[in-house]
Amino acid sequence: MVQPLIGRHRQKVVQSVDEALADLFDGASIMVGGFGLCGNPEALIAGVVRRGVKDLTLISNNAGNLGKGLNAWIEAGIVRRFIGTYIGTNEALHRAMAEGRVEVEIIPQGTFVERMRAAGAGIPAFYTPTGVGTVVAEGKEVRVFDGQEYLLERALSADFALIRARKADRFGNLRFYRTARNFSPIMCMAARTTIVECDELVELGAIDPDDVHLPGIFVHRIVEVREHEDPFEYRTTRPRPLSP
Amino acid sequence: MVQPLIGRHRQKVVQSVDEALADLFDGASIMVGGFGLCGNPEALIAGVVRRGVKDLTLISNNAGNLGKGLNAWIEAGIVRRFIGTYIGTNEALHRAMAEGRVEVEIIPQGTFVERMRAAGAGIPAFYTPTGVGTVVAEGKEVRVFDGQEYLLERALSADFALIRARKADRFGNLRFYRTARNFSPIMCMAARTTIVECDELVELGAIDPDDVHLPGIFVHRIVEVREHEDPFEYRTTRPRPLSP
Amino acid sequence: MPWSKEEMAARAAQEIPDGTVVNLGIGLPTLVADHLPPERQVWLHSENGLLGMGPFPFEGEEDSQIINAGKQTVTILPGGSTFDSALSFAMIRGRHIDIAILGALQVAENGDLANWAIPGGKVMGIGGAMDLALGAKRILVMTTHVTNRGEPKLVKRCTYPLTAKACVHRIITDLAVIDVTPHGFALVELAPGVSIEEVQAKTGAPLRLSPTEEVAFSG
Amino acid sequence: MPWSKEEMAARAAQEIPDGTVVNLGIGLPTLVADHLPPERQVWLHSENGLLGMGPFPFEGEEDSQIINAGKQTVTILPGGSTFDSALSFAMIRGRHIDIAILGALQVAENGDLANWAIPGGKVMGIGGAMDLALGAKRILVMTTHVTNRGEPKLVKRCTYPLTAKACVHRIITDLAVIDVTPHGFALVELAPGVSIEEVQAKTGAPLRLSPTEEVAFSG
Repeated sequence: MVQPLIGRHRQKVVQSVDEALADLFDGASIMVGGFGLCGNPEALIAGVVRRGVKDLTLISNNAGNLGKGLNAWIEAGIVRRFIGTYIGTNEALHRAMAEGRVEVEIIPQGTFVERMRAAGAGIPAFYTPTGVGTVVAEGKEVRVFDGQEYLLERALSADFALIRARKADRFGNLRFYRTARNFSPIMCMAARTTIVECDELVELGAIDPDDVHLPGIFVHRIVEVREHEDPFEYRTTRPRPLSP
Repeated sequence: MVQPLIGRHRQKVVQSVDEALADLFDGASIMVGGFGLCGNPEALIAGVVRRGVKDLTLISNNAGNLGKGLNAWIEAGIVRRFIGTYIGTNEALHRAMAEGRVEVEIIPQGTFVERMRAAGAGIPAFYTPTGVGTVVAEGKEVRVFDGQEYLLERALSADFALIRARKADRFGNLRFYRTARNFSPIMCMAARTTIVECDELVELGAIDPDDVHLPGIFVHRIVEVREHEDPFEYRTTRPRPLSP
Repeated sequence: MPWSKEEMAARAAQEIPDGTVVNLGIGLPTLVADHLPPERQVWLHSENGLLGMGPFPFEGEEDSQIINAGKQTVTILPGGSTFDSALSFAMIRGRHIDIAILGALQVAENGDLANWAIPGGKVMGIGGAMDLALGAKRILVMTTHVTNRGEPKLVKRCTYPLTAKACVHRIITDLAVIDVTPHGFALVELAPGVSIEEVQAKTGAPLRLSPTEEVAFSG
Repeated sequence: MPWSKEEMAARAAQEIPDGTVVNLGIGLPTLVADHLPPERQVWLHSENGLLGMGPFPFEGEEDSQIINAGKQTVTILPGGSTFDSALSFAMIRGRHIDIAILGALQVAENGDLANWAIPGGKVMGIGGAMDLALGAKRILVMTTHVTNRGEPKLVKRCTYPLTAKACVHRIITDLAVIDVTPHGFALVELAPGVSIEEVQAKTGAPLRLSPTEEVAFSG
């Protein structure tokens, strides 16, 4: 009789960021959750720089901004290729591109997240209307369905996903908070190894079954990190009305 | 200047099932939520029979069982075509098939729900590994990606979706309960008109933004129905341990 | 006198019916939110995963985890919801958004839109622009009528990289409101004191003056 | 003596390592749950949208809204979650399920599985069978070794409609445990008192007796 091995869902909680990142390797592709600086796994991002890996392919919407977030990877020179949707005022990335240090692939945001969802869902390719007749269509198959043109897009996977969650239990069931959710649950599905940095580790059962945002089946490793900067990118406010 | 019309999100709550179903028509395609008898919109199902439409295409996982749920449509003779995944012990449907009253199309369950999700997400077609080398592949394009064969599957939409939810607010934000969720949120996305039967209509804001299972953008009409049978299909139990 | 940015925003707000879901692009279109009358029920969608976006927070109530697609702090109205980006773009690409108001670098008379890259300029990225231009049922563009260097932004054919083909329905500039019709640009309305001649002179394609003679494009 | 259904279930339970996600098919495989030792942490997935399925409820605690894919009332363990069918099949098709235990009508020596339709019989439907057979990383089959009419279920080529091609890794019958290898069926274990000759006689394809000589199929 075959002696059963231990499955990957037995023990996911690790005690440190360094332990969580121990098996990263040079040349790895890494998805990182967050929309700009919102929803970043801050400790894991810092941990990767400390870890000393290089030639990474970074898959993330923005690659940081204002010197914060994933700008640290760009400035440390550990990113060889960036796949994302928007650069904007990301000066660190503009500099790295101009100096030829980072190769950049820009994808429409809906296609970006749908390609990751496809990877997680076992769909190798799908058709989308987005990008038809634009530079995005270059080199891609165009096909007509019901009289409209669509592009064939392939699934996008990665070696690792680094994800921030508000709450996690030890199986890896996750809760996100407000717009910090963004790409994170989808990246959890898409990566071969998903590493979660949670604000709070809770008991199994503390999250009601109906309130789990992302079931733990998609999570491989969990580290609790209580302190976060959660920086503002653009702090916009309105005047408070005077009390009568 | 163009005088703005009233958009469809202004007023969704209706006072009766009959009002909710007023624009149904003969020959309509209708998705109905539920896995077997679990999560059925019971009042809407009964309302459709009362409404007197016919030649319907029913898109639902099972089409009822034990004389309950969607068996009512089969027995009323208003279904011309059934698209679903499983018949099993559904005697009403077996009879209707044998007598040539209902045409049946059986689809693998994962493909069934993914085709509806595609329709809701603006994806006209996708590739899936499911069904390769089986009767499901007949007449379908087979394509190789990275050495593995996949089938091309098309999006599946419908004129209406009839959906049961546990809670709804007047915008149509929905909460489902336990395994009654199943196909329902996906069908909400896929249909041209989504009609929701909710157990409880709550105030806007009563559902926390992070706890909305299905945002109201996908919902067109809401009717509150407080009483439901929620029948058991197979009531299985285990013996209660004797108290020590 | 040309419309100011705020006047353009107020004019654009008139294009938004009660009971609709609207996505406001980054920049000029963001200003439209402040001009929606409170009794009008408009659900603002932000593609980073928020429906039911409210105004900027009061000072001291900012939450860095509640932002819009421009990464500005915002609030959530009662009935608002948050969700992942896959669902957010399912809403967009699946044609569930009623109206998107977008900025533009160029709009062609056939409705082609260019709004994400200037040839030879810094690559700023695409973000949600291509999905929105393609997916929303009705596309309004808000833009100055000409560039800083006085060149028309409404043109016969776009020379900048396209965002999407034949997607624009109506354009609100500082000088006029102009529809894209099967027969090209058609004037809908002039800013006060602006002449038809001025608008035509600053538009890089013929401008039809009797839009009512043609069937308007409709989403 | 052949294994009883419960003994087959107990034997199948030995195939499930600690810390795995497992989907148990309708019928025989459902019995496996009762044979998992409590200290072994196994997360049961039910394709109707439940992960972390518990045992049947105590009488009086049944909830018709908490069911498994066989429509039987079940319970949810701490750490369980409920979700829509699209996500449930993303788990399956996306190869996130470690093991699926399925019933069978026929298994071919190349691992082809037929388990959803008998030619000329009533159409019962496909349900989640094709997705599971294709998507789970390891497929175990639980079945009687022969049909009611004494015909082998383990065959050279399936004659019934296929569920999926070359998907089965291991078969647990009432007579034996048999692996599907690149060289065909290979005997792993016999039920007590059952002879190799009996198993070979009731198997419709050659049975290799030294599985260790071959490299086992691996998911």
